[in-house]
Amino acid sequence: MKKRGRGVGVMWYPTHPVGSNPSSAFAKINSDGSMVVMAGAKDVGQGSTTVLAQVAAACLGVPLDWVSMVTGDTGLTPYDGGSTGSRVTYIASRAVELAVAQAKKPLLLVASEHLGVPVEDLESGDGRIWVRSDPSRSIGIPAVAAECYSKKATVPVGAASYAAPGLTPPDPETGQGRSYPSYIYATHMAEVEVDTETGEVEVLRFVAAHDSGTIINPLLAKGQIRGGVSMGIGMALTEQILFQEGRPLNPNFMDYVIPTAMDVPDIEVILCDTPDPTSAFGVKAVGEASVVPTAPAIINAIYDAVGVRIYDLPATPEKILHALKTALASSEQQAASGK
Amino acid sequence: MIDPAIADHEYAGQPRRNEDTKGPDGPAFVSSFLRGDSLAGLQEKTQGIIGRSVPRHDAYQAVAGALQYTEDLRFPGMLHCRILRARYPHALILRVDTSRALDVPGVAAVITSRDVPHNRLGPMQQQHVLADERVRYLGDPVAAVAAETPETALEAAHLIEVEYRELPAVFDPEEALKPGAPILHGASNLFQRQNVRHGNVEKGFVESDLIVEESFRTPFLEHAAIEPQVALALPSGDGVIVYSPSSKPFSIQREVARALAIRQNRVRVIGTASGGGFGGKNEPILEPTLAILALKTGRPVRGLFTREEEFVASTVRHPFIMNYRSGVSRSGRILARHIRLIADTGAYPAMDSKTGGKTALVKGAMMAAGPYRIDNVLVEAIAVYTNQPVASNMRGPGVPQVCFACESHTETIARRLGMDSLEFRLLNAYQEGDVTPFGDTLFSVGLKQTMRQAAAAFGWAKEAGR
Amino acid sequence: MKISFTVNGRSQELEIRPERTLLEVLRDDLGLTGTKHGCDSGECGACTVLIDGEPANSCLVLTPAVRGRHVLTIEGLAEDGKLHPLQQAFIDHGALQCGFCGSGMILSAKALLDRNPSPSRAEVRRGLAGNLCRCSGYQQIVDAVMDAADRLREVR
Amino acid sequence: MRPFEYLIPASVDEAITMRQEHGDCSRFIAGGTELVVAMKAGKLRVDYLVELSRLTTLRYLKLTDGGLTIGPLTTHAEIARSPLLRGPWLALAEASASIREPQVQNLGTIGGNIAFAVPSADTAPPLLTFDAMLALQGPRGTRTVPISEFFLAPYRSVLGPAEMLVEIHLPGTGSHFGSAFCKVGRHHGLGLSVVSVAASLELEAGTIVRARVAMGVAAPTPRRVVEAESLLLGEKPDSSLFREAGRLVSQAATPRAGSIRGSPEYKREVLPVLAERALGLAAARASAHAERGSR
Repeated sequence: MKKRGRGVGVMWYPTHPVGSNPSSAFAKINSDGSMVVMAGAKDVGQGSTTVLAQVAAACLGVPLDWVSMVTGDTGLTPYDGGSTGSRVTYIASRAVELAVAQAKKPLLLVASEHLGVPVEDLESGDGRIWVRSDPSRSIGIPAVAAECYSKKATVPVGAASYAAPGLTPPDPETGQGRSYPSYIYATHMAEVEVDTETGEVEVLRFVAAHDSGTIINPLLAKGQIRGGVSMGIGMALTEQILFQEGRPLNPNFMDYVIPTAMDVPDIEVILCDTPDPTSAFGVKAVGEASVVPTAPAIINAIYDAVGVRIYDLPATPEKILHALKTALASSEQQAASGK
Repeated sequence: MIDPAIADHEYAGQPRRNEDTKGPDGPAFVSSFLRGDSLAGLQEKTQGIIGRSVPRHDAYQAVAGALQYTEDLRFPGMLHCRILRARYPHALILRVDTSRALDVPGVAAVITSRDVPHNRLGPMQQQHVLADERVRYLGDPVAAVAAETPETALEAAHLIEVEYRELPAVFDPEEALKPGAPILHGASNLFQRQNVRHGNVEKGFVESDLIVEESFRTPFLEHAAIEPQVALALPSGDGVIVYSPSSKPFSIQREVARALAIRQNRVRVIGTASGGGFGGKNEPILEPTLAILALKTGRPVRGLFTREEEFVASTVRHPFIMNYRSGVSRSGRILARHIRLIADTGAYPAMDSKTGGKTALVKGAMMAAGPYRIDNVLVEAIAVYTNQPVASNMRGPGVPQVCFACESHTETIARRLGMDSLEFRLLNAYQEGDVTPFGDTLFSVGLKQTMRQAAAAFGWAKEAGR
Repeated sequence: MKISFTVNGRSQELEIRPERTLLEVLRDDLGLTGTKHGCDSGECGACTVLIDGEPANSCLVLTPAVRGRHVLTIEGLAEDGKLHPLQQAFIDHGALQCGFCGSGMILSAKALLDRNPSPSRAEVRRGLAGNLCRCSGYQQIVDAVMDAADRLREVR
Repeated sequence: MRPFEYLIPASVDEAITMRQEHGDCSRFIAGGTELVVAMKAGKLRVDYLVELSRLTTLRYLKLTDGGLTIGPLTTHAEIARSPLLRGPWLALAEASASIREPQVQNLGTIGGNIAFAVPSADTAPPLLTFDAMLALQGPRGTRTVPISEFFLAPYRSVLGPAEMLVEIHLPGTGSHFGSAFCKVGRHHGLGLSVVSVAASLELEAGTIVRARVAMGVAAPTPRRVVEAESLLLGEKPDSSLFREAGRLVSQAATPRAGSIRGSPEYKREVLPVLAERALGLAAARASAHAERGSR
């Protein structure tokens, strides 16, 4: 018989690894107003290079295709703590924002001369710098950039480093301290179908709602969340390295079973942005958290379907069937002793 | 001034770097400005950049098969590295004889711990580039070969003679803590402790109407990126250039420089397109060995793990043994939670630099009580050595484990109370201004929104109480 | 031994050892590194190429076995510099993250659409079952294939 | 991979002669999906490979005298898609379609699946229920062996040195015949088999007149369960009958202990379920075919 059940899992997760963890970036604005940003942050598939380019373009006020990125090269880019701990968007965005702001200063000075207002009264966007109180008075970024190179002593470059301030490692005895700057939150809901005779589980439906702060790029964020859920489905149902005396018995994809396209349902992702006041544009983090509450949502759905709880992952068909038999035996025993 | 490293590198026939410099829109990129467009049309392109779904910067190259990953880089004269690993999960190394391996035609170099200038890695300096006196798990590297082909390197690695004295080994963290257990490091297999204390759990349990206790376990997991561990080192002037898909190129630079006993300016790590990381490509488990071989042979050397090596010798996710005990009031408030965690860190501490390999347990302990207001919390967490692969950071280190336990346990409590799963969680969930068990005051808390919006999309209420 | 076959429409004649797999020859001899090397045992699908239009794991194929056959790799999919609709759809839907599974995934999808121009989502998932992806959760890949199917039907 | 010579025969006879010449250190290669993996892992020492994949005369599916003959070089994908397998022999198409991923289905052949004698060969249980006859050709001529006598042990069969599987023949069936294949696999009944059951039933006036039940990965080799077949014979299809037959299947199983893919206890638990499901499907299909036949 096949039985369906629904389960929920919620989670919180820090936007940052434990301890101080800086990012840094260089920005240089070319004489045509385009820009190269050199950031230490390494894109390992999560999309950080694209996201940092979006941040840089927004900060200067130019189209995305005016920005080029050089990333993750210790010979060309300044330090970054790396793509770990869900930290890159949260920390490196600020470093890029600060570097671009510094590079932009000479442009603003030139614009201020032309427009006859102090730098503080200027804003940039749409490839221009304009007077805040009168946006019709403006000058193109390419023109001011060119002038920085042709007439001024200062070319537009910026360098910045950023780390979340005031973090201290937790006391090992009490946990007290300020370990993390802020947190993200998520709720996962799963519907599963359990074959009560073979113990096989199919995940039919999945919803993942994440508060990851301001989302720079929803396409990439959703993709990353779906990938995390997929990994969580593997963790819940199939994945484990089996060891015998320290030797892995299943060191291959035949027997270390990660989900295929048939094992993962469509996943409805909901982005509940709660902007973070401590970061550039209110960003938080996406990366790791997407795997966190998936397994319990599925395990709870299995419980809802067939009334047995799996206490040790993964919930293989064999474990589920065994739990069902044990539950049946004990309920029969109870019934017998009750009589 | 021309960077000598770059100049050298181009001379060596530098392949095209990943196409970062082509800009986010790939080769379709032709600046509208360069086409002579006026700035007037830019408004649409610049407004809403934050929040815009643009494809990855390298998507065009990726779908065209043109994105160069580390294994796609080719250099003239490139050698292939193969690492010989421990024969026993725990043993003393008495003798290593590489002479037969060196005799194999096509072998350019064979190195052992004696060839490593500074043979210690990581912030704790507990791991080695190549094992010197002792191996502690089957993935421990003992020697490395550089040869003309991967097959020759493998053949030569098999001919390295290593004499061991086998030591008793331990594979279970609870066994590892018992008196008389084989000790991996120092005086005890206890690597790390992280507690969280908040309020008074005993008092909380006394006040509780219902107390629920459950235990949970999770296994070793592998990151299982489709691209295995891979890196390439080539000699460059008085230093070395390393191509690596690592998630932490600066940490690789530091570790390579230290292992070679040279200054960091002589090591350039060029981050290559990564075929998947998830924390599995954080640690210098290949690059220092390749750098030493490159300097010894004067030739580029590539290292590439087999899929089997990924499971034997790359890092894995910590297994956790978790005991949860919670007290609740009849009305559904969680009054006390006592959590005990045992994490298996494997043969060595992870090499994450900021915490000295302690991240997974710290994060696990801190997040263990869940996103709930609980006045009395006690978390007692330890990490323990065993003769198994090194557990390190994998996507949310420590937290998927404790979330599995916490949320399963929370569900059990809701059911015992006869409350709806979501309603019980909403009743206890963190909101703006709540203080965590470790003293943080929370802000921008979107937790309840995620619960409500997920429930609406899922149709949770509609079917509740079936 | 001497082996002749066609790769991306161009005939190749190579003198190679028979134990070389098609994957090795494509990558090392022909420089077609778009075909990826993931597990070396036919389990991950990263090395998928089309042999006479059918997807196969090139790590399991000894090169002599393809003599006289037509091999299509990812490098041969775009025509005259214009991306195949599948490639464009993979970009548009953010189907790839690290991208390492992409070449094999796209070629499996092409074989699927060649055989079945209007697949259901379930059929797409079945057709891609031999291509592991660890990043994406597959959904945006399925979206891309469904979208490409639409675009291809319009072209027809 | 270790170096070897790759020999290309022009005919079956030449292929056999090549194997004869090179003896123990030679192997036939068809799709290579098992062989190449084993060779890469160093589990198999081969000095000469004799290629079969281009012997196109061995790649066919055709109806003969109400029966079906299958060339051993027919791929799993071809079998899974063949219209000739929509009727009585559907279990074979189901088994072939369940073999791992499309890439392997395109390369792997039914002949390789049988001849390599892997315990998890999915095509074996259906062929066992069809009483398939295997034509084997060797240096001393051709012989025919029922598939029930073919497998000896894991990776071992009655194939002699230089002998090859040249044809698989499925005898004709009555019109009221149905079959089914059910398995627990890695991905919802697909992928590597944990355990499997095939069943075929022939009905006459609603009574079972021929029954075959075979199991895969439940004993050292794929095998029939005669006890269950005898129970079914002469009875009317019925779920309690099938459950009892399933119990006998489970009783007959001797699964290997220590497999990481499924414990003997688990396999014994699910064998009755798979048997009951396969028998139920086979019976339903037999009746459906009967109805279609009578129209």
